Amino acid sequence: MNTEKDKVMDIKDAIKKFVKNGSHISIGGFTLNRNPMAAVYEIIRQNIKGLHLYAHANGQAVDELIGAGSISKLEIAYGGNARFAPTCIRFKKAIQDGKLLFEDYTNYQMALRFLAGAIGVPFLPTKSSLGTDILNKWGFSKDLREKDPKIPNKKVIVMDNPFDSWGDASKVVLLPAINPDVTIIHVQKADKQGTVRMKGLTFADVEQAKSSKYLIVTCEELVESDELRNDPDQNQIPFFYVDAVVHIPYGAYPTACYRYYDYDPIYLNEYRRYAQDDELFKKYLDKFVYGVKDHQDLLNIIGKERIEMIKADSRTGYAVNLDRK
Amino acid sequence: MNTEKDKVMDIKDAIKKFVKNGSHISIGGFTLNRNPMAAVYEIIRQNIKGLHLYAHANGQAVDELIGAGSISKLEIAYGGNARFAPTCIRFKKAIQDGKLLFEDYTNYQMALRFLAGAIGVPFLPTKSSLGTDILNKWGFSKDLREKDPKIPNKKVIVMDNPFDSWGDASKVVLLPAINPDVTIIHVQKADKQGTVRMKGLTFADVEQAKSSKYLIVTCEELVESDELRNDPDQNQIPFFYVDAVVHIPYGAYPTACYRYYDYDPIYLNEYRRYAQDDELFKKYLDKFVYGVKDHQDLLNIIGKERIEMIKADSRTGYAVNLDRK
Amino acid sequence: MTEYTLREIMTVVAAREIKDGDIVFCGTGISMIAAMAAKHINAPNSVIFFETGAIDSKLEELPLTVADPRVMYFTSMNGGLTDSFATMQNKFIGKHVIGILGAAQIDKFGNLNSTSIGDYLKPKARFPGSGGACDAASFVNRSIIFIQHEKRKFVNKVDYLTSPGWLDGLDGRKKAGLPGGGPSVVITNMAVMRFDEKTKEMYLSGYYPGITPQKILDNMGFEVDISRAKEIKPPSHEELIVLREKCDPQRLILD
Amino acid sequence: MTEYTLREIMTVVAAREIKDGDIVFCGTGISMIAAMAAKHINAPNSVIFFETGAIDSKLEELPLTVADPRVMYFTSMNGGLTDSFATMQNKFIGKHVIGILGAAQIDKFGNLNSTSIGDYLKPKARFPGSGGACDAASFVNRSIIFIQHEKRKFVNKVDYLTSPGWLDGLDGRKKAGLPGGGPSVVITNMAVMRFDEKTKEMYLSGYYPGITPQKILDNMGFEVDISRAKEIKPPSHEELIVLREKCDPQRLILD
Repeated sequence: MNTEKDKVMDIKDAIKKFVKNGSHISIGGFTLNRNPMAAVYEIIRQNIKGLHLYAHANGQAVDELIGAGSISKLEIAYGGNARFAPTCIRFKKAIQDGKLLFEDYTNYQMALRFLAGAIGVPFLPTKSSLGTDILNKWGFSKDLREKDPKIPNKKVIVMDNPFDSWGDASKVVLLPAINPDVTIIHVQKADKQGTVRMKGLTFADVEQAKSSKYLIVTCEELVESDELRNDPDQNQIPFFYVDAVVHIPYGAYPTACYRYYDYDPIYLNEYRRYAQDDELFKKYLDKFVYGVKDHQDLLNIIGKERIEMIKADSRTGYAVNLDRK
Repeated sequence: MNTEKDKVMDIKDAIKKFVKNGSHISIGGFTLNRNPMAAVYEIIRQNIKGLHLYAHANGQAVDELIGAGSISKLEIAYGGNARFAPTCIRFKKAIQDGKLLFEDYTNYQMALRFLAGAIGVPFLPTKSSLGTDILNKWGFSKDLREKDPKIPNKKVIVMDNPFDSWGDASKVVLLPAINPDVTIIHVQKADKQGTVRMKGLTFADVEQAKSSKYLIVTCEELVESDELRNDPDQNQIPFFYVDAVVHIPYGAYPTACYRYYDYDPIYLNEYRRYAQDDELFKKYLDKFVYGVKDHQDLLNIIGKERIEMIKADSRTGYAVNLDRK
Repeated sequence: MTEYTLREIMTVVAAREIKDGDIVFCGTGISMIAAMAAKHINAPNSVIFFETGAIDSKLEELPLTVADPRVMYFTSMNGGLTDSFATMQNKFIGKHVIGILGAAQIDKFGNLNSTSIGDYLKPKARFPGSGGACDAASFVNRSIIFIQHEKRKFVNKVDYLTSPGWLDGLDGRKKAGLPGGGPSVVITNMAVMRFDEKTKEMYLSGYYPGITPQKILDNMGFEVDISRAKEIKPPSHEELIVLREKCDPQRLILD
Repeated sequence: MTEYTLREIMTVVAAREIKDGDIVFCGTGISMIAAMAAKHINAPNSVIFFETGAIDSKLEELPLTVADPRVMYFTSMNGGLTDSFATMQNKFIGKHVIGILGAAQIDKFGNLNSTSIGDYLKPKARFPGSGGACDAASFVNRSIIFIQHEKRKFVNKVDYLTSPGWLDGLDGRKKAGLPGGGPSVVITNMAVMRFDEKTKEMYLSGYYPGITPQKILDNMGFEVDISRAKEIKPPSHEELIVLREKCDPQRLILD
């Protein structure tokens, strides 16, 4: 929440100001699309630890944060990244090794939990997951729930429909709201004040953004307000939700940003190889995250040719005929 | 629900096919904006009676439907139309005369009830109206609620927060979903298949549309699918929700349609004078509704000069300097 | 001193209540002009938004309703009802929202009736109903109420409690489960009333030049404390210029 | 007869399950190709949509995930997660949606595990988790399940019930409060299984040319009725052409 006119900041400052050890955070995007990677790499570089991460199917960013040891608690619906990682590799390892407190929901449920937080209600109902282990198996202990005021007292609640059979429902599942300390999203366009315009699918970014105490927006293009306000029907987040606007071209790289660039299959395949092994993964971090001073530096390592290769075609919004093997 | 490729229909046929005596209906728009007036006038002309109308602040259309005696039951949040009718006149009269079964909610609550219907849950929660007579005073009798399966068993339910104080809430109000038989909205653009693009505010049109068994869309422009699909981020309703697409330029007249035309202050002032008196109101209906064979005929009576007067300015989307006294 | 009308002083007094950085939930009529005036005068960074979903509209012309096409121009975003009300219910944003409300009846705790007089099912007088007023009054932390100073409007008990004020006073709102704060000020054609910090009972805070506290009491259906009342500073020349030239040059609302 | 791979016959068999007018909830991988193939072959008016919010995408290239930018092109609408899942939960639309799901384990009632094997908190094997699978399996009226035919995958009891099938059979779904119907078909690398209309227990409905029902049983952790089984019609030349040339010319998924 901030009504100021100019919220433009450097990514280093934005992360330092809003993301603390132990913060509850959420990140935008879905699997290999529009993950706020520049911000994620900066979190890793700043060595911020003990984060509680709320994720639906946020993909690449989740895996890198887990791999770097930034996350201590995770609420998640899906840890996969297409054929590059049918199950996200560092996520899989961390859970199998018992190194992560985690709790499973579904994608819709996580989206609804962000929505509940965004609209200021303690819960939202759904019919999804009745009869399943999503309801039965809780990841966070009763003790943790009692001790930590930032975790709801119950994972979910099944309730009989108080309106009898109204809405063709006998029961509903109530899902507790999420209000992260910080949400970070990467978008196509923003102005200095924070009005946001995304292109293509919005995933759950809008709900995540509005549910959060602080909101960092990284953007491909920092544009004049006039451009966004001349057709405000196309904007998705009003400026007062936004606390920091950071201009980072290719800020979602190596994930995609619709109408700007595609995901980089070479990077993601390489990442898979590094991620398979603990020692190799350290090398990955040393080379691609700790070893670069900022996101532009990473792009420099990748090189112009690769960046050119993933450039979006203006008709379709993705890189036509990109070799994605 | 309909996946066919071509749903274009005449308004007469669309109303005849989907709106029956006793249907539960909802209409789009807000006060003097984007009311589906051509469809409303057709309902009146077809002498359809006993409708159950779900309204938030739908304004002009509500008042005309009530005045024409089409409505027997009304769930509503607001019956006013700006300075043209601080309280809608026929609405006020019908209630004061005890001629209408009605029940009051708030605008947010009606919007949430449509949303609940749209997303397929029996209720949605809010903190709005705790401690007020919105909760205490019910318009529909217990007997009616028991007899009529299309009315929920309870107007609202107040529930203690089952997640303790999670979300800073001790209590919530649960609102029963609405699933109308038919919703009618008027939009700026649609294609034959029913993909919809509105400009300006969407009010609760999207939620009303998706909550409904059948959906009639009237539109200013019937455009090629390519135009809408080349930038689908701007579309609000996917085609399969739509059952009929009706092309009626000025279909919201005398209410406004953003970027196309403004509301007509002359018509609305005249309407107010007719509406004040029962006999005069009959004359109004005879002249402007029953006396014309279709919406184009009404526009002919109004005349080109008036239509030109309310034409939207291309920069602002409304009629700049329109005399609105 | 510049001449001014009652509607003008009411509007100016309301505008003065809006703080820089406030997000203003705006109704129709006089409340819209007050919010517009505040942006021009004392709260340039305040944000006007409408329940219909328009955020920070560029109001080149005065909208006649919250659904007027004039609210849709050059906004930060055009959404819908579910967006706008959720903005007020949002735990972070809601705290910064100030509501402006009107009503047909008010009681000493600032509870409002905009639904009906008499029996609910067959009333003597029917009004438009809540619209978004009850929602705003439920959610926001501060609100400004506009009402005419008449005995039949300031009543011991409202016929229908449409929008929650401080309910039965003290911690009534908290007990009911309401999130926001109650009304902060009532602006009438004679006076400005506020609410005691502890009891939440209405008291006379200020009266317009030429109006006596006794006249104000004579026009109310219940007694209020007048010991804290002071004369209100009339609209300045600058305030009036803004109102007349920038906010409502057509005098669509001010007349 | 044209040569074909197992993945190809599985895809074609799934495509045949999609009826014209169906709205297809599509996952990643093979299910996407099946849905694309159906549109080209037997269900031209079916609609593909993705949980990420893309409705009726024009898939000029094969998306690798439901969030691939390729799903965003030339849709009827680009929305988000709350839109897409609500479409399935919607009482009118949901009835016309068919889901395509995968899993690591399945039991005889079609309940699926895509979460983990072993202890939930410290599993032997962790999979991605539900994603939108549990949501789709909860909401839609019919669903197609893809799974490899292996003993460790066809189990008496799934280690974690991620996505509801017919639960404990009979009216198990109704008792649990689930709206939609359960799975209608399971497509493996050997066979097609369906569910008894009354008991909701899995039975062998068809086997691929060259596979015997006994071999199928040998690769399952539980017994099923094989008395209703017939040999499955292999993919036609036309079906294969569509698969190979229109759906996955790069063989991103088919290999």
